[in-house]
Amino acid sequence: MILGITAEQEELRAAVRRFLADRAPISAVRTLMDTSDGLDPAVWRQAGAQLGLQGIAIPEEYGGAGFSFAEQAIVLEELGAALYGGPYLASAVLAATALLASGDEAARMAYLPSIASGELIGTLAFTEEDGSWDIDATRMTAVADGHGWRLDGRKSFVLDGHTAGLILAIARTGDGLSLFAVPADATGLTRTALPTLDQTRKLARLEFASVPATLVGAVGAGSAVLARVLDVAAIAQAAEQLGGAQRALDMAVEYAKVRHQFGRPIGSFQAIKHRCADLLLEVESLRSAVQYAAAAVAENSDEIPVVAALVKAYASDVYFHVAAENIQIHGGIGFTWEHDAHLYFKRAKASELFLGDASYHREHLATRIGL
Amino acid sequence: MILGITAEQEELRAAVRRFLADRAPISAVRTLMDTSDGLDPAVWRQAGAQLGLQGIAIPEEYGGAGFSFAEQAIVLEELGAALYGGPYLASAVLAATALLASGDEAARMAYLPSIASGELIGTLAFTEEDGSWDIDATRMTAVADGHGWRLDGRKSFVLDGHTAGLILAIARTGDGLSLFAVPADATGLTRTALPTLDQTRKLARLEFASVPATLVGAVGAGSAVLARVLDVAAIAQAAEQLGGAQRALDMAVEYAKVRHQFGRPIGSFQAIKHRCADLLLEVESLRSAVQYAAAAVAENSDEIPVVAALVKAYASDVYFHVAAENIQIHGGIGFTWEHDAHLYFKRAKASELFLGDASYHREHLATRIGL
Amino acid sequence: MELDLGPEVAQFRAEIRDWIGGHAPAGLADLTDWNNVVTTGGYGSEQRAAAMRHPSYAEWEHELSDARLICPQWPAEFGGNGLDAVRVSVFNEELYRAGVPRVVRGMGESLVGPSVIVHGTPEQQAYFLPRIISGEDVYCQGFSEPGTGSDLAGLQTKGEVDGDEVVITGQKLWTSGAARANKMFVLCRTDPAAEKHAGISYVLIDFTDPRVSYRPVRQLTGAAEFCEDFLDGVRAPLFNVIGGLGNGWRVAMTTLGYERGGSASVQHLAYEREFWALTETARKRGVAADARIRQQLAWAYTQVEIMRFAGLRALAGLAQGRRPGPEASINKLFWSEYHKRLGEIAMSIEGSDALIRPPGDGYPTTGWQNAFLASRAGSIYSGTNEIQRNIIAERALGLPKEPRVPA
Amino acid sequence: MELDLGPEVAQFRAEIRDWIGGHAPAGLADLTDWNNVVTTGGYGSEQRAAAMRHPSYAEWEHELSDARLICPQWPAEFGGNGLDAVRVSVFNEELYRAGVPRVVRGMGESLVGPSVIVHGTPEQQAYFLPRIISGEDVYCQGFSEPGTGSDLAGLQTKGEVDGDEVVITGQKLWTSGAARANKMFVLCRTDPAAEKHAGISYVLIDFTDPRVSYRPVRQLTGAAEFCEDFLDGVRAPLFNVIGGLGNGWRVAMTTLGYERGGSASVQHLAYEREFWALTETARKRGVAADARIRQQLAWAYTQVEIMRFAGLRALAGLAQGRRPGPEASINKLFWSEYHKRLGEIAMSIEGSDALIRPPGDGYPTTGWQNAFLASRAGSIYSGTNEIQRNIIAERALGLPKEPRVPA
Repeated sequence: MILGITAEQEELRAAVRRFLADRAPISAVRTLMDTSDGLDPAVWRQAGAQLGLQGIAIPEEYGGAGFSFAEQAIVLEELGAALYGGPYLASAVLAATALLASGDEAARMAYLPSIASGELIGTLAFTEEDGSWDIDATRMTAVADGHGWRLDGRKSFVLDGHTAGLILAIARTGDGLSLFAVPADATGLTRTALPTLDQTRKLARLEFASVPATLVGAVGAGSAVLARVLDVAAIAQAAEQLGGAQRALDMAVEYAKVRHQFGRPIGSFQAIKHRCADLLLEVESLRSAVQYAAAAVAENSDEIPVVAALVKAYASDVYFHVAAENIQIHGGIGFTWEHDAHLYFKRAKASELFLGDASYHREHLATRIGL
Repeated sequence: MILGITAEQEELRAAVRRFLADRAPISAVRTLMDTSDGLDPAVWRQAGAQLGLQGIAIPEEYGGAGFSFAEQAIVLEELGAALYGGPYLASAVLAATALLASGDEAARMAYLPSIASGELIGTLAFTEEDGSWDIDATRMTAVADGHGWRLDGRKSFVLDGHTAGLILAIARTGDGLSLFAVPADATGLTRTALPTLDQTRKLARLEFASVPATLVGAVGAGSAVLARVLDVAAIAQAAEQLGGAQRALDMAVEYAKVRHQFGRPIGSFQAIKHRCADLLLEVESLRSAVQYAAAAVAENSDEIPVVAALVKAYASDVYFHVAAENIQIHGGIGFTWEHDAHLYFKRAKASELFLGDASYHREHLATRIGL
Repeated sequence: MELDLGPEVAQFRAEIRDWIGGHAPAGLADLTDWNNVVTTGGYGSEQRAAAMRHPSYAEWEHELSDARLICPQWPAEFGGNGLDAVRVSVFNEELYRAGVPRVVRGMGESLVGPSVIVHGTPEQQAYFLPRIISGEDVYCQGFSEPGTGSDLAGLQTKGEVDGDEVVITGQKLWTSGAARANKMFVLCRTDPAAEKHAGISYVLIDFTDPRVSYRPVRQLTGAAEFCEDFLDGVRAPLFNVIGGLGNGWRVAMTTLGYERGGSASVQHLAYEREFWALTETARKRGVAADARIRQQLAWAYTQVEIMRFAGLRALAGLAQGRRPGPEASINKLFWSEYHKRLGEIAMSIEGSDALIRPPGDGYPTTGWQNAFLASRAGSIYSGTNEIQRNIIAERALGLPKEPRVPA
Repeated sequence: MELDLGPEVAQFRAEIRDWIGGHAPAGLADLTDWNNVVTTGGYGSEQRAAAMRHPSYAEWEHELSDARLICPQWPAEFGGNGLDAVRVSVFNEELYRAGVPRVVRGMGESLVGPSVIVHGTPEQQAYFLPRIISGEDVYCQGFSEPGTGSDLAGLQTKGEVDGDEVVITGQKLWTSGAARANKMFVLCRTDPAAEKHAGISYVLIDFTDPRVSYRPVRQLTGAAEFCEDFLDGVRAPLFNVIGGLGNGWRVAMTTLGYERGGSASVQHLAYEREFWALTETARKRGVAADARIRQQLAWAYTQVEIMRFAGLRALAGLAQGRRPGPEASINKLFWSEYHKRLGEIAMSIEGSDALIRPPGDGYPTTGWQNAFLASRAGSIYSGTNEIQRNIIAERALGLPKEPRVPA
């Protein structure tokens, strides 16, 4: 296992950070968060064509850059730090991982190159209206007709579901859960953008009325694929959370140094100072956990299910804690719409709830370590 | 409902505090905690004969002083503050409440006057070796023979069980749980003192081998009696916890004022100062809750079951928190055997676990408010 | 259990209950959860506004006015009823029981009036107080500034004395109720050479003056309940300086001492209602049997009950003639920390649904989302919780102050 | 997953593994959970003592000595092996894998040696260092005093220069290992007129001197792992002053910088073992299915794993040539706060049984009771957690220091 950050990875991080500062600064995030798809297509294309971010962890035979998930985790961290609102997690993680995990060579060849380049936005539709993140909660049905399959049912909380060109959907067949591919313009598919608590992250509800779909991978293999995707997604989400937490902490510390009250920087008062120290402990601990988890994915280690549950639970607690304290340390100004603190706060809460909250993942963790 | 402290109650508090400072100071507590029964009989008799503490809430017709539980809560608070190790909770609360709740006039007349005067030490044996505080956990059996009843089984975690002259025991009959009276010298009864984490509070294991016993109250009425006793005991325990928490906070604050580091009293550092403020909030909140709960008992309100669970859970959290922080604020010296901080710390943990911990009582509370 | 406050208070309760029964317009009842506004900062202002729009409101206001039950805690000589804190609490409880709103005069009643009563000249008292009671003068507060959060005395707004006027220039922040106000009570620095706390004056200004402008500051909840105010040479007669020039800090501190009070025994009611609503939500979502959620709800119930117990205890103490101690700071710390946690519990219970807002322009939120977001302000405004902890530690525990830093 | 530290380290690992395989006496394996002593302060000293009593221990010591693997991190010129922190970690890991103890020289190895190496004269190095390696000199620490907890520089022990000797008088506290020591490294004030941090000297004294006395201080666990020491005019030659008179603060700080290191990748092992023991306890007690307990155990597992992850990351960083940052303080804060909580969780799982101690004289406790009680020391000794938070905030985050108070 390789841990620690190599010089190449530092370069990657710097390049992504520069790109985001230049092309997706917080002012752009604010503009896009008021739109329904939250996406600047030019920036998205540039991220794909110029930096190769979408395909960074996709193998070269499928048009990707063939780096490992350790590199993708760095990209995710920077995206999280910048509150980037485009469909990266949906397309480059959920959809790409599902296709890779499906073992379906034809589907991989069909979709991964354009996902890698950013031309195609994919997503995975698995959660339904009950909001459960459990694999078994799927009720949408897939029925084979003469030519292929038809999907009926509803999905909700679908990340960038209304923006994606390709929807990979989990549905129930007689032989168990299976994965299907549906193009965005399929007959019978209705997509509705949902207003989100975290406006920088877009969700949709999808209604399937006898929608024609292509099976991806084997019938009944959907549970295994979904399990894998959920684990990788949890780790990817944690990497984003790490980036956001680090940025929120930086904001708080910076403010504590310059804001004076009673003739002193507020950061010289232990009430603030010790709190920042505790937050640093948490962020550094999360960084260690994310690096390890990313290495686990990169090595396809059998530790993945355990570290996925562990790191998502921990990241959820840490990011929320930091983002909340960031508001408190800023005082009144931190409670305003104009200040960015609330954007991190809302992202922290939303990414805590997305894919299941800390308590949910700790329960998984308990099960997975044999409790 | 009368809330707040009257002038008479303040006098009572002052008298009890003076008495304890004089006759049961911490040096005496330390001496007695190394003995197996933890009791100075002279002090105990004086508390009964001179101050009437044991009978303070026992009605006058049974030889008590006929004050309310509000007054008894004040006594308990002071006993808790002084870490008094005698069998007050066992005799004046557990046993007295059980007798009063039993509705058995003969038993009341037989035992309460001598409990009130302190001549007789009573206790209630209900927990068994599995350590469960649930009413239904009782497995000890009572069987009627020609002349009376015989008890078989084991009790454990019995407060002052080896010191008491009268053991009131809960046992299972064909008609449900019932309450029985057993004199300490009964044939077939073996009593073993247990070494305790909190050496100032004594527990015993009792083995009953066909021990002759007298039924107290109706057959099958034991569940109701026990439920009542456990609620009152929880509130009484909370009053003790309040006293201990207040004293531990006083110790911490006092030390923070006099201990200098870096040329300043450590209490001028916000790390210490704000912690003390949070602790005061908790102790004051607990005081409000204990006063209300004591008033509920005094008025025999139907709120008792709810406030009992509530206040025991809260008191357990607060006392432990204060006692733990008291050690931290004292630094190295607070970790020594010679300093009293650990006596409060151990009492805090022991009284948290005794009668069920905070989580246990919160679960009860949830049920009792209809969740 | 109901508190026994002694026979005199019991008689007062009976009388005021009778009076309310005889005078409150039936139509007003249950229109307003009026006690929400007591502590949770803004949340509840819509209910109050709804009540004020009701046709019977004016009639009710008139009845209360005739009975001197507007600003009833003010001494009778200043137009009030001289009710002590216990009787104000009883009054509040009885209004709550009847389901009718108390007619309040906001900061004019709770802050400006007491300042004028304590520090004003007889002429100032005669002029300003009746206008507050009648509702003619509605005040907003001009204390905080962009550079002064916790450190209020660091304020920079200038007040230059020019003849018999003070000319005030500066920027104020976090003003609530600016749109409804026609007056503002301002702290400004009239003597820049004086020591930090000296040289500050407390001035009542005309908030409709053309040299006053303000703009709403949008909060993270999406609402804009506070304003930023620009005072650009606003003139006020020296008659409007309360307590004399350079004495403003003392006047303001007196004021703040009156900020909370009389609400002890009703404060918990809004939290209680909110708690039961959350348990209902938990039941509907099928998580009321989840041991983790049960623990959290039991914890929340405990906190709400403690607010009730503490309120009753405080009231009993007042009835026994005790001076209030650090209750105000403890109370503020308690409810604000509680409510943040409650918001988080609500989000846990809502789960995935908490990710989605209701449709509509702006940033509409569900009740639970709003509680979650709005709760973050509680530990900041009205003296941050860090400041409250300092106050508690120093005043109640006697811990030493932070040593002064040589400037 | 095993860390890839590059080919050179991999080769070192292979060699050291071979060497251990060829030289470690079989009988020693599994006798000692030697890595316990790394962080949990005292807890584990019995296992070490058991290992040291083993007949093969002396043989193993001899082998290590011949291979210069005692104090192996010391430069070769001073009798060590010049192992860097990465290789020390690998050495520790391989010893752990083989189940044999590392032979350590306590504070002589970790504190005194580095001080002498950095600040000593060649003559001092030649005299003191070999005696540490051979085990002839066993040191205990004389830093803390009754009046100096966090504020070490406030120490009062006097060191009067008398000819070519220093005469030391004062009281020291919290000395561990006093009974096994024949030497003590002492901080004393040789120039009372100098500024607080100046005027302190670092002196090595003979702890068997009749003018030294000590008595054990009993802790709340019932054990007495620390001593209180009385130095009553103890004489040491000026030769024993390290770094020169008045330079002791700098010498001590260098020392402290070396206090932790090389243990990054094995530190979690004791906690890991403890965690699994606790899950076993939970299972036996039938509470492993309780959602509340599961949450707590999952939390604890997370903390232990994070120690492992952080250790691996630190090691990888060292291998990549990064200088250590605030890891030591973060690590200390992390494990000590974790272990207090773990102790509380253990008490919850034990439930009523935690009320009862094992029979016996003194204050014997169960393993869980001891963990619960002993854990409270972690946030106090070796720099309180309050001090660690200051260090983290100032050094890692660049937050301003507490302003100096005018004396």
